[in-house]
Amino acid sequence: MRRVITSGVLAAAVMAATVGVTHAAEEQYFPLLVYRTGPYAANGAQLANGQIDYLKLINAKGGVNGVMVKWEECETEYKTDLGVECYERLKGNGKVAAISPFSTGITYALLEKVAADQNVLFSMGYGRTSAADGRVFPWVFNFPATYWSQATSIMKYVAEQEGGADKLNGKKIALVHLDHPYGKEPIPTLQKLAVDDGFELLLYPVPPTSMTDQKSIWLDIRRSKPDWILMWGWGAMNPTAIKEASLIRYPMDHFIGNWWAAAEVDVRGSGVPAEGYIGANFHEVGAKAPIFAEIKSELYAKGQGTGPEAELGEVLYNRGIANSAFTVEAMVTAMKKYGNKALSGEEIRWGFENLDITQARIDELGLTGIIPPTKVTCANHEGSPAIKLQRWDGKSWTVFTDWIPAMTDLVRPLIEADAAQYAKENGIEPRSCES
Amino acid sequence: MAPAEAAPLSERASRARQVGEVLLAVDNITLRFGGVAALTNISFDIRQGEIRAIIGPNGAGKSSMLNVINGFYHPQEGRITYQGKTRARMRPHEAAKRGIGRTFQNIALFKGMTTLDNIMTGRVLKMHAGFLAQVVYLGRAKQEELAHRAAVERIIDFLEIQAIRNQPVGKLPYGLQKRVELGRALATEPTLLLLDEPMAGMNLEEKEDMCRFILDANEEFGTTIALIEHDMGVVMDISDRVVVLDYGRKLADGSPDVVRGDPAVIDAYLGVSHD
Amino acid sequence: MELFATYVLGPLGEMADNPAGVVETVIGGLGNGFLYALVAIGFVIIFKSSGVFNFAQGAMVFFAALNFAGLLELGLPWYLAGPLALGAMFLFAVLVERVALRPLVGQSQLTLFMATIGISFLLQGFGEAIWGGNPHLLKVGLPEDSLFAIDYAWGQALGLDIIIQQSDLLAIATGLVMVGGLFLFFQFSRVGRALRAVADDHAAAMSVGIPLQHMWIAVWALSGLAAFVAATIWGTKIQIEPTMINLALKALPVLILGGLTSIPGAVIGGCIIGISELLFETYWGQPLFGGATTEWFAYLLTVPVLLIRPQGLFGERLIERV
Amino acid sequence: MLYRETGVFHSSYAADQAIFKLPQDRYAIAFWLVVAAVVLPLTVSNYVLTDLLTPFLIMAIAALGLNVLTGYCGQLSLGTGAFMALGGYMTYKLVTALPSASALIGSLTGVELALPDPVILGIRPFDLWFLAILIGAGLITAVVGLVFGLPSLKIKGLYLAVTTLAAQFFLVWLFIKVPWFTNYSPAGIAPAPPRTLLGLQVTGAASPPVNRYLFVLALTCLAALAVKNVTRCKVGRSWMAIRDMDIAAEMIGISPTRAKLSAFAFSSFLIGLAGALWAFVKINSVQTDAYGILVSFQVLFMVIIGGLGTVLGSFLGAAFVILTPILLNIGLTALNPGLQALGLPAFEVAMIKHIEFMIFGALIIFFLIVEPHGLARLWQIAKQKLRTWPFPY
Repeated sequence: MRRVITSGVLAAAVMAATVGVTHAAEEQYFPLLVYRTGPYAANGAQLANGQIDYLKLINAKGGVNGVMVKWEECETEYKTDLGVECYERLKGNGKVAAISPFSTGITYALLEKVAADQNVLFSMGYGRTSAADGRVFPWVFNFPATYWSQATSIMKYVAEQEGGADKLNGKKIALVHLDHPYGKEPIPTLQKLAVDDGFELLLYPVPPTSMTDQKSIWLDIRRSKPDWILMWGWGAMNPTAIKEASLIRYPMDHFIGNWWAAAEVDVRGSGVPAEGYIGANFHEVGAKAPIFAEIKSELYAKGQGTGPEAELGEVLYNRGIANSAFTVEAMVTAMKKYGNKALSGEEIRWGFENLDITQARIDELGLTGIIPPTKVTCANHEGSPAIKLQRWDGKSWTVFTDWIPAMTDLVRPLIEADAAQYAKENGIEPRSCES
Repeated sequence: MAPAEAAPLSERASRARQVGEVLLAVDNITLRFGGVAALTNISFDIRQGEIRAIIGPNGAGKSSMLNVINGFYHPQEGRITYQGKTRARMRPHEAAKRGIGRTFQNIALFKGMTTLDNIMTGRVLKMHAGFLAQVVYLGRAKQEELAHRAAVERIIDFLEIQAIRNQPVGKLPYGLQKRVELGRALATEPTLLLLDEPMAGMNLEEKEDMCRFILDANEEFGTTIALIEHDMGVVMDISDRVVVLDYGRKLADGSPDVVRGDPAVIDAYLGVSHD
Repeated sequence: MELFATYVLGPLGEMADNPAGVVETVIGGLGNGFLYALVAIGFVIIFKSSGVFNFAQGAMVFFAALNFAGLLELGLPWYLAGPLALGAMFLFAVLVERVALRPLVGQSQLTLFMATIGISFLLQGFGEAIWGGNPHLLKVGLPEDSLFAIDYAWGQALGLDIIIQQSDLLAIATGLVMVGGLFLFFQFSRVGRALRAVADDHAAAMSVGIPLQHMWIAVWALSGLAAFVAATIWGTKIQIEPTMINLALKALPVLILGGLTSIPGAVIGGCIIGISELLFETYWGQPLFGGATTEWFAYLLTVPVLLIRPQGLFGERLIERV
Repeated sequence: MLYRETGVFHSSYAADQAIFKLPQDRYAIAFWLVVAAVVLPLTVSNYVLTDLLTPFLIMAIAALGLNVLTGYCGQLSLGTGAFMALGGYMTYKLVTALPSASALIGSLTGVELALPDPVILGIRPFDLWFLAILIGAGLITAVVGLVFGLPSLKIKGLYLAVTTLAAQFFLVWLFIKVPWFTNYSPAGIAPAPPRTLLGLQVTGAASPPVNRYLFVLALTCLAALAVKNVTRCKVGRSWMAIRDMDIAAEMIGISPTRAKLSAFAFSSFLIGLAGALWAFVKINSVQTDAYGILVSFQVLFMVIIGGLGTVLGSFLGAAFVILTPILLNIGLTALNPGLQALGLPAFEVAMIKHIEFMIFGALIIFFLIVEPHGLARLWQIAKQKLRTWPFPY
């Protein structure tokens, strides 16, 4: 009966309730689309726990400039129709801060809805890549990096290992991906790189309905012997792939997961050591940042933590924190213009669009290493994309590279072209960002 | 339509009727299932307007014979000539289209439907409205429904089943179900009606009713009838000619009196019959 | 001609060039096939005796695996956790008979089929409510690594550079043992013979004094055992999470191909599907059709087979009567 | 005595063959139509409109479609999800390829005509192009459904159900694999472009919930009427005859080929329509994720729980299957403040989901036991009781 009913929600609700009594002011509302059941639960639960713990901490410290936050969870099971239903159910329950569905499929379904409802959709490093073009997608933000940018960063590392981009000619690079909007996003970019650099791109789709059945893929990989394997996987697909790779003795240091395919749960779930497996990330791993001391003392010491304390500092937990922290910073930014109150969607959007988080500010927040310095503009909702790589040593992740910037000059035109086509199909007049 | 008078069967037997040309002839039919021969070298004919009985002990191949006639089984050998045309294989619904109607030994009604709908279903071949007209239930579809409803109501009156018109047939007593099944077969306005034990399991009164309906159908609608029946009394009374099958072979063929007197029939059939 | 070259000669040439690859694929497919068959056997046991098309078999595998894994996580040794999980399946069998089947006696096959889908939902929810929605690992120390033939004398002798997964060998061995065991059970045990009698004719079996309700509990318990075995073997390969139930959908074409009433048929159907879908995916699907053809190949394969034999390869012949 | 035929005489076959024979029935249906079309849109919240009522109505269309096939014609299908997906994708392809009637004429003749499009009382009566698109997509689905229905001529019952799974998995695979279906979108997701009908915006996120709801309500009523009409005519009777006893049906002249294939086609048409609405009205994008095997099972549930071979059953079943989980979820969540007030632990979202699964499964078994012939039969029994009330019979 492990953690059947944790006290998390209870504590949160009680806290929200008591806070509500003392401060009559309106709260900022976080509708959390989470998935704690189903094949993606291992990943989804950690994300949700990180998000909620950060919000709890904000409230414990007196809110955002005195404005309390409240939140509600709704279970999406990573399914699009349930995600849409959750969004509709929650959106009217308060002044919405931002929506983060953690699913590219749901993100796509909500693109127009959030614009119509004037809510911010914050798809942090996932979702529709071309939403980075803020002229066509004013309500969507996908910093710190889109999938296309991430793919180019990973390929930069691969090229470097091979001794330069010119050495990629004739190499074989495999992409093992979830056969789902999420997994298909990076394909056009990789195809373009394949043409530019002359490598052969092998695609291995894993159907979401049977993602634990990958035997044929890995038998084929054994035969085709790709020099590198990239993985765009999620949920139960990741552990299966890592295990199958180890069964065919694929060299793990040539196997790179994107930042949704490189968490502790993924490797632990595989049941194999997987030493050397590489993953992308945009933040540090481990409970090192000062914020963790606060989370432990303010929440877990008082029995108000959301998830198991042992998972603090794990990749997806930290990413949950980053998601909440970015949103809260957008609130802080907006409050500078609109005053310290619960903000409307339009005001939050302004906050997101004028976000400029410096290293100094990050250190001040105690979030060192958890969020990268980020500057968003009206036209560019992706910031300055870059990734770090981390390596699994059999027990834990260690980041081993510095920032690897994306090939923005290659990606940005693709983004603008795709966004322009979308605008044309849907009759959207792109707004001007010259002012 | 006035219900027919219930006259004693013996009187009926001697009625004068128009028996015409050969309507259907089977020649040397052989039907095998795997290695087992169900019918061997059977030949007989059915004339326009007559009531033809097929009798024989259980397993004699009577139902198989009907199944061959209406295309459900395809015999390995032999020919069937119907309305002057020798036909190749055909599917039962094609046979129905050409005027061969049928009832079944074990009632084969559409159990989920009412009496009315069951008999209306018999009119399917006569309806020609397009699918779209039926979707909107206007124009030809509606007119057709109403016109055929009137025709079906006449059959309902004829069979005296007005009271059960709107009842699902699954819950009706056995005798009534048989009657509805006859109604459904009559609704197709068959030229040749094949009745497979129409009176099996009925009591005397029900049998008399059923006989009356069969004779009336024969007389009033001019329907040629081929029937399988175990009740010798009924067979001898209402049929014009009788063919006797045993173990898939033809034993005798002729008028009731001739068949009754045939020693082979007496030996093989009447003598050992449990009736 | 060009099409022929691409879609027939190309893949066949590929196979001829690398026969070891074909062997490897066939062995892998055989392993998959036995995994499917382990689930399909559970279906057959129930269908043969009671005519219920038990869709919940996949959920039963999931439930058994969850219980087993959960008990292990609580720190129980496998020799306690295993029997307890198996006991849970027996208890489940009794409950199914009492709560769902007995009131539904005599209903149409479709109604019973739907009821088993209800049971499937119930089991999934119940299992996860007890053990949590997170994926679990079921590690009982069964072999799960891969063997490289070339590491062994026989592999070198044959010049075979192939991988054989131990879990595949385990699945094959377990499948064979199960078929043998079930054969002995149905042939020689009192309950087994009674079950065969029930399968042949319910009414006749009752008239000679076989209590039908006990028999139904017995078949469900037996298929619970089959589910437990399948769960243990599957658990060495994959995480325990609800996608497992989808994988069990693969057991449906296996069953249909084998004919719903034959246990050896289920195994042979499993082998045919396991091998053919993996070969197709490897030599046609992946290179020519963009992959993931295992999603549908098994189902599409059943169509031509059924068109030729509507009762499946080993099913009892259906005769239309009037 | 509250509900009775006594005193109602039908003097023509037309009156006797009407859908609602009794005045009480006619009043009741008029009442419900007024409630659905006027009262609900004026009173309930947007959430109820868009996420409870609209999906319920869309799924009722799908259930009607499957009921034609399974309930009336007796052919079991587990491919509903895929045919819904086909409807969705085809609608997307058609709206993007043929944005308007004049564009179609333009591409055919080379001369783009400006068709008359007057505005009367804020409504553009000639703005029916989207309806034409939906019908077109439905017809394509019908043709594909007919092709996948071909095995039914030889294969029966559960065996047929498994072959329809081939349609389910193959079609969904196809939509993922062939980028043409999504106009080469990088993620393989097609958006649902905003479209109008009669000048009112009925799809797209910016369309008012009331518009979307009334649009779906109108289509659902038309679909129900069409099914009711067809099933009281020749085609419907031949379906039922095939269902009840295919051999006998064949021997009275019904061609099983035509009956089964027409059922597959008509059923697929309605299912395709439902799929198009699901994408364009409910989830606002076309993606395979929303049309999985689970949807096929859901629709089959609706038909069986609601009642095979009844129009009312399709509605009751859809309401049960669509609304129960959401209401359970909301209800269990709403219990939390109360639980906390009592000092009890609240339900986690995951726990609520598990309980939702359990209760839903249990309810299915419960309803099957209480009334294997579906909720519509319960209503019939209730009517029978009302007819004889206050006497037991």
